[in-house]
Amino acid sequence: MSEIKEMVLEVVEKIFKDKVEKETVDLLEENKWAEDVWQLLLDNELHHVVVSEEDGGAGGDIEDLLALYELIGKYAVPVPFIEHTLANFLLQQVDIKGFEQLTTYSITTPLQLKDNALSGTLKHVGWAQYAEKIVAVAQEDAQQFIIVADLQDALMKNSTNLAAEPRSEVVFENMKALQKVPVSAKQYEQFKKLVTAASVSKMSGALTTAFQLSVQFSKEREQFGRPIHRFQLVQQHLANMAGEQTLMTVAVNNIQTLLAAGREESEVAYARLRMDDASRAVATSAHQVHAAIGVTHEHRLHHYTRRLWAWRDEEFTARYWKKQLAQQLLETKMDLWESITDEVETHVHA
Amino acid sequence: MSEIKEMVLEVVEKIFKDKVEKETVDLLEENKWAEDVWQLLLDNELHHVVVSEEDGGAGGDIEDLLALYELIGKYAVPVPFIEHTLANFLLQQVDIKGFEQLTTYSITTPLQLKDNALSGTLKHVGWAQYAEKIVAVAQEDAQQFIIVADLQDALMKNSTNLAAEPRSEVVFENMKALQKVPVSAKQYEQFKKLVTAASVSKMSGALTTAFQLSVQFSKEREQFGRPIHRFQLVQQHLANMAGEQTLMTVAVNNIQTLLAAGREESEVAYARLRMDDASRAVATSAHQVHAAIGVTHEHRLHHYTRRLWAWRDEEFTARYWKKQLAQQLLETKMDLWESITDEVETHVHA
Amino acid sequence: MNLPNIQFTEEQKQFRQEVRSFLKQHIEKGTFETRCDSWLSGSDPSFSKLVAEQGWIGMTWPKQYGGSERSTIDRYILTEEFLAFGAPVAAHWFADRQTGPLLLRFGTDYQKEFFLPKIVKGECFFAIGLSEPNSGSDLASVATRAEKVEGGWIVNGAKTWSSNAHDAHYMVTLIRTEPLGEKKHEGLSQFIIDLKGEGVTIAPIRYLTGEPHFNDVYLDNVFVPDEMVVGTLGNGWKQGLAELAFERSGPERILSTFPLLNEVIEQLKIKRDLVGLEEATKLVAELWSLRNLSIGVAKVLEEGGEVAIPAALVKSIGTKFEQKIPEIIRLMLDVYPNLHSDNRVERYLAESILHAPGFTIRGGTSEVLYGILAKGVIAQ
Amino acid sequence: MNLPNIQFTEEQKQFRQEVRSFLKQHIEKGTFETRCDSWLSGSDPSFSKLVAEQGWIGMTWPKQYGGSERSTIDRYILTEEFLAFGAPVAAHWFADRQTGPLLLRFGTDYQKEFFLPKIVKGECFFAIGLSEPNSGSDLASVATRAEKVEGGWIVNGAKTWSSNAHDAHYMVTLIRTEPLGEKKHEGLSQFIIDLKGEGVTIAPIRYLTGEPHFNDVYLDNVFVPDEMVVGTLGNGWKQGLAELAFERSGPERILSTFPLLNEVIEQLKIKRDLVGLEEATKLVAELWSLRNLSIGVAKVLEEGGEVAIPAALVKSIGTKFEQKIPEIIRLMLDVYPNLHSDNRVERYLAESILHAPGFTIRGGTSEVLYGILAKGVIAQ
Repeated sequence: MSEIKEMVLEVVEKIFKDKVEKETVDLLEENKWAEDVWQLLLDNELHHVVVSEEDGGAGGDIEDLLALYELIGKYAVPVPFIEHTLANFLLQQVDIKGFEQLTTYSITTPLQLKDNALSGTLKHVGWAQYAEKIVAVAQEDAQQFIIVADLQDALMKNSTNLAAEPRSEVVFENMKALQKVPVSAKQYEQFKKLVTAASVSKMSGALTTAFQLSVQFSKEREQFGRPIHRFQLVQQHLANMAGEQTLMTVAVNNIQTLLAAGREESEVAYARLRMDDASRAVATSAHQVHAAIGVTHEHRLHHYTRRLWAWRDEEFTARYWKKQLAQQLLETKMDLWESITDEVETHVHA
Repeated sequence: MSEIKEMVLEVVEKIFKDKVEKETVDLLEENKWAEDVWQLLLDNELHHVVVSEEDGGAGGDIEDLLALYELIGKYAVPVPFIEHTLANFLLQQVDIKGFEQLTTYSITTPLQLKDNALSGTLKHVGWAQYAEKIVAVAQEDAQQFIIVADLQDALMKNSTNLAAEPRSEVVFENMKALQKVPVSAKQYEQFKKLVTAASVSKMSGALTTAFQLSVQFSKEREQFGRPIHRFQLVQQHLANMAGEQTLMTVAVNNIQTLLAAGREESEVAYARLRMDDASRAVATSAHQVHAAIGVTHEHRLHHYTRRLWAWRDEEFTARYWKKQLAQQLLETKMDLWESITDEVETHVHA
Repeated sequence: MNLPNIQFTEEQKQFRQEVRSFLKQHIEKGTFETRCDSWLSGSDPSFSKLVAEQGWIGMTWPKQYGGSERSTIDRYILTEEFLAFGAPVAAHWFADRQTGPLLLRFGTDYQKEFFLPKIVKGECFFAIGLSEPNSGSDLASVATRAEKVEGGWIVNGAKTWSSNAHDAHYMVTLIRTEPLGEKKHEGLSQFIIDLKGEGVTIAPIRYLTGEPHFNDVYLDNVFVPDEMVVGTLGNGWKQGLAELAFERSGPERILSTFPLLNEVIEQLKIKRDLVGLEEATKLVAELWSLRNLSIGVAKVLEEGGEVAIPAALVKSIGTKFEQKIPEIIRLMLDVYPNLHSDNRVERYLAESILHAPGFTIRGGTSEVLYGILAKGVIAQ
Repeated sequence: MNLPNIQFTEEQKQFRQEVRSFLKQHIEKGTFETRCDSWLSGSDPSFSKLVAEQGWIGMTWPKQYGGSERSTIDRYILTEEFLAFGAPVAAHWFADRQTGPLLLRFGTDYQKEFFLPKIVKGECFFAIGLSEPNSGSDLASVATRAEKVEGGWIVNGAKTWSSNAHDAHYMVTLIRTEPLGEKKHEGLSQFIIDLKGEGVTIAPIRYLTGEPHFNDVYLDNVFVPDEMVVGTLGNGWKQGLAELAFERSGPERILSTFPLLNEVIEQLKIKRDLVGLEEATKLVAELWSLRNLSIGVAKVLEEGGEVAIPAALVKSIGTKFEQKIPEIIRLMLDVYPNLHSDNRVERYLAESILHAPGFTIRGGTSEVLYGILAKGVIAQ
């Protein structure tokens, strides 16, 4: 963990606690977003946390960044913080300097590149309708590149995900790539993991809040003359949620450390798979505990459960990683126990 | 339903209630079995229930027989009743007169037939170590036959299933087929369904007892000063078991009627698939309700749960039928709703 | 527990085809779009009018009130087809499922003559006023009260979670007509309240999708004439219980997400994805067994038998099944849930995911049902 | 809730290899056969002796008592390897996991000097006497009582579910030493009872497989000298609670059926069955996340931190995981569970299915854990 982590997290959590009300999150449903919170994050240089100190940043690492993404999920903050900082972090990995203009990314499907012209369709791109630049992957013959493009050149069809967050289909027809840097298959794999780690981190945050809201509700709500947390069936929900929440907090902590140390092997994939189950279990139990009140728009719970439902089917899903992991299992000569306990071997990635 | 059904069921249930104690079921673990109960069944001509009246039987139908199999499961009766009567019923379908000598069957894997000589291995054959004859399927070139063979000619390796019921590996090396009748692929398919319906019926019986024992236990057992059925978490187990038990009773009733009426299409497969889940759910909940007492050999519960665990992996399993049903879904032109609601179409069987 | 084993007759199969071709025709004409959970969230009074024209509202009721005196099984078939095709039948749903049977059993001649023909014509919709802001699963803790006045009652209080009250004309409302005594289930009565009347305020509660769905209904000195009391004064709780078997055992507790399952199997067939189809067969088998149970309960209900426990079983297991469908299906294929997609699987998946939390809450939470079921089992 | 994030050091990895090659060697030599759930059902005193010779019993204990003062993490690694290879370590299990730490914390010098070196040498096994015939999950309802006499106590009563008491030399026994008062948790004490002593009768209770496993231990006027009282008189309940975190958070709550999972994955690899392997990855991911949690708890325990709640989480989730493994695996391939098969998958599957019901019962039922966890969560 970088030294700045705790301090930064404290500052940011305070900002979110103060500024992100239920109504702030509701903004998305009216096609607005929390521009004031975004401005505060910029004013506090939080978009520069992982920019190196020589480039004027705070010199943090991926662990710091992912911890911030957990907070974005924990407060359901409707700002393009993850998109912008992760896009810039990806660029940083290939020695391209980040942008101050709002940038997003989409690396799920490579675009086609020919003579510096980009073609293809990127689906469900986060916050593209507000961003100016996009970081993507493009393919020319057998070579893959990280590219940067201008979004005003692209055709865009705006929509939202299940949580009303902006998602766009972005179509490139022979558009110019502003920059391009070749990347190896291994680097691309690494980028997929970073994106997935970001996703798992924000899900962990949302999951924590869904759990905490349920604990809170179970203390306040009375039925048949006593607080509902006194009923065994509610206790079962709380116990199960506590388990999922703790497991995922530990898992996310683990992958953050491993990524920062450059020692990650399959752990991001494991965490993503496990998160699929955890998010379902927590969303289901949280709603069951809240009963009818929890399915109203008036209550905050859905801001977190809808995010869990939306995020689990975006970018590199559990289904994607399951196939990757199965391929690895098939190819390794070690048995399962050796694979799990041996942290040295570099796994073969399909 | 044949008219004799209710009367016969009543008689048999009385026999089982009177004669099948826990110690009777325990006999299997000492390599003995309930020969006295078997003799009573013979004395009451119960092995002739589906033999036609002109052949001296009771003229019952498959519905009657399957209902008796439910009782065998319900009381965990350690006798080769299902094996013997089903073997003879299969023979009856191809106009071979049944045997009085103890007969078993195994149609899961066809033997090889050449110039009237049988070769091959039958695995996990029920009660083969006590039986004299076996009904099996054999293949010569592209043609399948129902065959009868003498068990004293075969090599046998005796073992037991998870419930200590006798199961043998039976090896034929150029043994003589006593009888053979060619069967069509459709007939063979029908035999698979009969065998599966028998299995689902006995499982339904065992499942009912596992459930009833749990209800009983929850009334008698006290914890923290009150009967345990007053605790919500025990109520949840009871409610879930009641659901599974009712679902399966209705399902088994349904396939019995359909088979007797010759209107079965995919229902046996559906029931078998659903039974896989039901038996797991009930066995798990029944043990959880009984806690430590239920995992002792002294308590009766394991006679029923071990049967559920053993039977679900014998003969034509849920895994087998899942593949058959998937193939049917693929081949039919109807959509799912049409398939489910249209009871006329003859499904294509793979 | 056992239940009768129903095989449909030729006439019943033919009726199913009749309903099906009506629905397919209207989908083709664009009258409605298939949606998951449309029976409760798809209120469309003009579609209800079309259904009424077919004679399909109150179809089991006596002819003297405009019904067709058809069997419960016919109604079951009708309902199944509505659900399988995701038709927007929410507007007339409660009047057809609950209010009609309630009035036929407990209503006065005046009430039957006044309401039933209107309901049958698709001109009169009902809502249910049961829950209150603080009651939750403790439905008997009713605080809405009525005071006797000349010719009727003055009602004050509030009801909540009243589905479609914003489209309904009347609400069958559970009200405390005697002071709260030892037993909170006693002293309750059922009133029919005119939702357009004076003192009634309907405040929509938005569902988590943002759509209006249920409502708070505030009752401020609302006058209810004596002839709008249903059945016996003080007997409201028991009368309400009688409705529960109808409410809990129907195909709407199994099929809310069926359009998704149906569509996905079509997609898997096109892709010739046997692994996916194998996975799907488990859901089909589960559907088959639940359907047997639910139809068996319908049959017993028709014959006037006691089905409180099996009806609660249908609700408890069926709603978990319909809740599970989207969760299993999303793992079977690469699909992005999207309420506004042109791709049917994406759209049905989004509808199913967002509506699923309600399935195991509305009409009796699973937790409450476990208690009811366990007590039933222990009493046997 | 968060827990530390452990990465093993090079020394720790080397130690793991050392244990592993010891176990592989003994499997090859036929000293033992891998079995599922062998940590509790596989009692083999001669194997325990071999383990002791390696210095692997009481390895974290002070050198003055024969221990090696190694870290909790080393012991964690050792235990994991025993479990992964299904080694028969049940004979010394309770002495190593519970009695040693109990005596180190609460025991007298005499007790430490008398018992610990013997345990370390694999010559002294312990059983636990906690449950009673009618106590069930209500562990504090202890009826076994002691009366003070000159130089000691006379104990009468019965304990049950005492695993491996038939192989053990002593039993740490919870006994009522004061009359039952208002609070049943008070007035309880822990005695060490010599199982070979006069008045002690051990009656095996067969497990459902027919194998001896737990025991009833009847205590009929058994004399227990004063020096065999552990810790403070009347403080037995609290002392016992302190053991629970050790009992609930270990890898034995995750890995009881691991040999089955490991073997199945090898089989799927041989068949190149990618669909099966995909299904298996979900179990691997679950194992990975549970293991992080369990190791984190071990670390906090080592540092003396409070881990009652996360330990209960490990037990609650971990035992469901190990219970689920056979249920998922049997659907992944055609396999016939058989205790006596030559095929390892068939054998491990049979062992796993038959032992699985106990996982969520022993050491605190899941139902009891939910209550503990919910209270912990609410109190935060």
